[in-house]
Amino acid sequence: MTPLLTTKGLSRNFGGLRAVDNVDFALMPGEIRAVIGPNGAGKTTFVSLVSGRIQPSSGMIVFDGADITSQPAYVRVRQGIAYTFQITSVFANLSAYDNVALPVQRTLSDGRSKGAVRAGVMSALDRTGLADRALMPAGQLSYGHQRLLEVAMGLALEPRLLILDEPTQGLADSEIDNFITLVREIAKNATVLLIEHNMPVVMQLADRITVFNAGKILAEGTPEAIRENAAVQEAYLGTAP
Amino acid sequence: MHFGPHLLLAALEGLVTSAVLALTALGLSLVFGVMRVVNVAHGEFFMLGAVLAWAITTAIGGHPALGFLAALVIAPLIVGAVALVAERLVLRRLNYNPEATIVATIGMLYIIQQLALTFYGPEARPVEPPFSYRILLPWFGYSGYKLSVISASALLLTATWLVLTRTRIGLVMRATQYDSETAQAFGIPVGRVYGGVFALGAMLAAIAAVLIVPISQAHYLMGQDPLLLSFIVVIIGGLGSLRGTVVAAVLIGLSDGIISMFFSPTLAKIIATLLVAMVLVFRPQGLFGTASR
Amino acid sequence: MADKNGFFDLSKTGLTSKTGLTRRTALKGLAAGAGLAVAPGFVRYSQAQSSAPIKIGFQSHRTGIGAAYGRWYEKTTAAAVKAINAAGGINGRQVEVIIEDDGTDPGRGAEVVGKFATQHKTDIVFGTLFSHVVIGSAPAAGENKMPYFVVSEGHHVASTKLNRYVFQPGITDVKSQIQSMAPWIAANAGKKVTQIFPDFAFGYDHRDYLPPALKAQGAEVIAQIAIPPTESSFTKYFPQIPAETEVIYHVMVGPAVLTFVKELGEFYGSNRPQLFGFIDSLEATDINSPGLEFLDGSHFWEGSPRYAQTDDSEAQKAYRAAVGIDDNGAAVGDPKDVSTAAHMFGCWETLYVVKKAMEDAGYKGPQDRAKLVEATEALTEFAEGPEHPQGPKTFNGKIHQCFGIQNISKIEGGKLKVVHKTKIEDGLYEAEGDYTTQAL
Amino acid sequence: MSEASPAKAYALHLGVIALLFVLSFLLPEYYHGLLARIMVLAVFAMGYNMLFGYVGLLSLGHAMFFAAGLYGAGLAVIQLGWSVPAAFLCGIACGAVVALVIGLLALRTTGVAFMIVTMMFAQVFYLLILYFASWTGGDQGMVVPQPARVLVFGATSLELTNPTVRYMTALVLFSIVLLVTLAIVRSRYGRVLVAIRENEERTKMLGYDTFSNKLAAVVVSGSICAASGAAYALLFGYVGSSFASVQYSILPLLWVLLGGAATTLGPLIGTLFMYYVIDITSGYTSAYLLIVGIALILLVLFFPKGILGSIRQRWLGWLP
Repeated sequence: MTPLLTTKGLSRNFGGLRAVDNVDFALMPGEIRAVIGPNGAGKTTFVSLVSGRIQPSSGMIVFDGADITSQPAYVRVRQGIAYTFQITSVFANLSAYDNVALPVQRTLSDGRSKGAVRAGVMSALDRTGLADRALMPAGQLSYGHQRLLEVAMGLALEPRLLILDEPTQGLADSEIDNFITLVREIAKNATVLLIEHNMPVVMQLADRITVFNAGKILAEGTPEAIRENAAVQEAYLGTAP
Repeated sequence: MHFGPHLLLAALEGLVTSAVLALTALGLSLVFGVMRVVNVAHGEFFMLGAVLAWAITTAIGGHPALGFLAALVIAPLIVGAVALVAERLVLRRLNYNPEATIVATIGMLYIIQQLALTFYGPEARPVEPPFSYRILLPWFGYSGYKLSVISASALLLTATWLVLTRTRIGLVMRATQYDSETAQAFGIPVGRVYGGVFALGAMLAAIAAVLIVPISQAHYLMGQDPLLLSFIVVIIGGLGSLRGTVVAAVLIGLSDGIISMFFSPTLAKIIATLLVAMVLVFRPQGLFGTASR
Repeated sequence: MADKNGFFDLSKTGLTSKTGLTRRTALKGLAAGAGLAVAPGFVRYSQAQSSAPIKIGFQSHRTGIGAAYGRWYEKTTAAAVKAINAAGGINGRQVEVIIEDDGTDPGRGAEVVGKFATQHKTDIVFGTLFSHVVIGSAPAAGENKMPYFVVSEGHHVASTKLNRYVFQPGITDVKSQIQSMAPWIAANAGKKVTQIFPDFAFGYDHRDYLPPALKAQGAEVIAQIAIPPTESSFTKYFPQIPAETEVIYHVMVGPAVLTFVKELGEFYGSNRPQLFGFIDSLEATDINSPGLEFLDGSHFWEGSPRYAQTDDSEAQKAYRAAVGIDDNGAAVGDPKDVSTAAHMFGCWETLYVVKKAMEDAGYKGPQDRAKLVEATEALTEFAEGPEHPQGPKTFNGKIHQCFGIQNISKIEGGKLKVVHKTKIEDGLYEAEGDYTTQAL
Repeated sequence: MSEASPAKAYALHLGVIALLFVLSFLLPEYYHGLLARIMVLAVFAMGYNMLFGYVGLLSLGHAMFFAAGLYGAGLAVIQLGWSVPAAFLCGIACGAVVALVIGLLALRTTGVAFMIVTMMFAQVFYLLILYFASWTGGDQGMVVPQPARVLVFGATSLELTNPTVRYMTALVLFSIVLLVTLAIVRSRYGRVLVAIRENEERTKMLGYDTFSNKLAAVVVSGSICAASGAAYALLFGYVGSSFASVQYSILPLLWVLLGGAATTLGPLIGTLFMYYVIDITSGYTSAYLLIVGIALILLVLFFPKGILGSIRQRWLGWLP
């Protein structure tokens, strides 16, 4: 099987700092992959490079067999790479409905019927349990609901690769359980790339784990293998028992 | 006239423009950088400085230098006080909301302009330079006062730079500019800093006006061109960059003077404006600004 | 403030106060801040007056770049109306002036003409100086069939590009002025002329009409330097003045003109070419302002002389007294408040033309506006006298433009002294069209 | 933008149009003429609002789009002898082309840089009008001859100088632009524009080419402003450079902020308010700018979102 996403020698400098340093990475279709690492390890920069929010200093990104390195972010989104933000960035002044309608109306191929938008929006809101809050301004939703709305927007893009940047941050434990169920369901149709600090969530969800440290990939493997990896323990788990 | 002397003259003229522009723009840049307020009334503070300079020199009489020096001290103080009052009464109540402050400063522009028209009148009135020494060059004569404006402006800019980089006041201002919420958390009285910065910005415009008024005249509509040019300088120089502001002022002043050598005057203005606009198009963060993330 | 003890002090005008302009209105005007700001008009006629007044809408530059002119146009107009009313008004009716500010803006100017026509329902509109305001307002005047008498000196009326309702019977247009200057310049100032003018319409008239006029006199324009209207300093353009220039012909206008002169002085020092200019540059500006010493000995066009001359006619003296300007052309009692004497006489004279035309037409009210237009077109000349203190004029009804004598004055000892008066014939040119063929 | 209450919104807008129609028969002559002018300028403000209110792009150069329409239509009549409808379309086309070029350049910038760049391009446009004075009439401007200002429909012809014709023409233009604006802001495209205003980065990450969307908005906005300028030239018969000056870039901003940015009817309310304040106060004092200034400050202190924006915020949440 060919990987859905590969990067070759991907680097990004900020001034003198190499935030992402010569990273070779591959992601198989259907996988749930977690990316972990200490703060400042370059995780968010890495997924930002993949999603096209920032341009690499050097290296190459291939998605579904095509070189997308020089493509702008919105084109990558159209090809199926969806990104949900680490810091919640729903459209606070728009209703939850409008927030989801934005991705839905773009993915609709017929582009005409109002009913199709409505159906698409309500389905995404249903899956995230926000249907009864459709008309509330997003800014007035609770923090957890805003995180879910963010996921709903990602879902509505019908992505092939969904990048979730610390999705459980700030969620209550009960909400986290629902969230894990949701991600499993999403993974039936899409590949998931997950940046996460919450180790139990990572261990439950991930098929494989990639560990970043100082802009480089430190280790990669199954949750069990990573748990046993001495270098990882030293660099990361050791500091966060 | 031969090319060399012509170029020298154009450069001198450009530098005078730059000197005054740098001061005015610096005031705008401070207000803009620290408070994020687009002060449309900035040009009116400039005008107010010039009009007050006329009033003060007329009231004092005697040797022109006497009145001029008095104006150089008193006019900026009055303008600063006016600005402080406006800031307290209006801008603060608007929470420095960008859109609301634009309307409010347009309102101030109308008020100041109308008051100047009513109490000062529609005429252009001259102020005598503190000294009138004509420097005789082999090819043309040049005003000694104009040269002194260049050096006075350089002096004032250096002083401002020292205040901004070497004193506690400057530190407080820079901290507020960088992140007003954090500054507040560290016990910096952000409200007072804003008031002070707004007054200081207006005072710099007023000083620039007092310096230029013996060359041009005080007129109640004189504020518009400095306003537009200052905006351009601030943006080209890069937000919050003192060095950028000065470099941009020199660049714009000189290019205006030198381009006018080669084209008919209006065409020269068109080309100069277009050039500067293109700099901005292809380097939106300005010459010395850092790209936003 | 300029009006502190200026125009409203009736004792100084030399005219009896039959108009009943009260001290109270005067004070109210001062309180409002700009002297003549009383709405709706500044003339209160007595209760005994039985017939309704003739209403003249006065479109004034109260704000904007023309405000200095606007203020003096208002003073002159007030003086003329007072004199007309004191002598019994027009057709036995008093004249009332209603002022609206055009902001020296053509868009607002057109609105103001519409306001006079439809809200104030004035009999005529009388107005303004700046050409773009006149041109912008002309369509509104034509559409409302509102006679529109301007005191602008622009060539726009005589170009016949406007319409049948627009007249300029009180001041010679700039094309004629320029043409009549050429013989004197060629004979007395020099043969090689460099022109410096603002790069907009007022300048273009000079750019276009002076060279052929000079050529006819055996002189030539060797360089033309157009200065952009946004410019506030000029030195950088001076190297473009050719070294062999004998005369610099300058017509800068606007508040930057003092800078222009000062910088010219710094550039040349005492070793300068002859200077000839249009006083438009220095209207409302004291000729003895610091920096203007450089102009000493140079020559200017003046419509009506600013300074009282030794050979002034009685009519000229009476006019100056009525308007309230002293021998130096400044407001009586405030020597710093210099008038726009070279132009504002046009307001006085235009109002007397309106009076004459209304009387000829037997004008009763707005229904007679067409008759008024025809009666104005039928006028041919105005004799020098109290009604036309600037001098005699001829009027061409086909192009709605009058032609008068022009003055060339020399600055001597801080005063402008008339050294030459042109003849009316010097400024005549072939008509460019005929308004009378247009429908009314 | 939300799916709620479309009927109410359309009823309100049709009601406003009907009211303006009825006013034509009730207003005294002067206010009748004034309102015709206000409607034309409100179109200018609506065009400005399209970009500023809905996309959040603050331009200080919209005078050039208005002037492009003004000169495009005016010069087509004066110099080329075109008919009124052709000249009107020419004006709009000029505005669209100018907007496209300016958009392509200026949209490389954001925020204050966008503001300054548009201002500078407008200044260039203004100076070009002066530079080509032999064609444009320079600062004096030009009169569009009265005989040319007629609309011919077969045998009948309507004189645009007739007050009723002028009012109704202005009303038709105003109504079309108002309804088009309403349709756009309620459409999916309108939703995308608002999303760009709220968070452009996020909108990109939903797969939208925000540059093209913004460019389209600049062109729509510029074309509407040009339609206003073209109508101004043809209805009021004058083209002049003062309409291209920076003052006429600030005016629509002011009108929109007063009436309420991102409200469909705000531009009309703002223009109306500003005109009446000036008209009324100038009748009492020549220092009316003072009163205008104070009014602006009071308004922004107590109605920070503009008249209609504050009403929407406090009472009528459904207002479009």
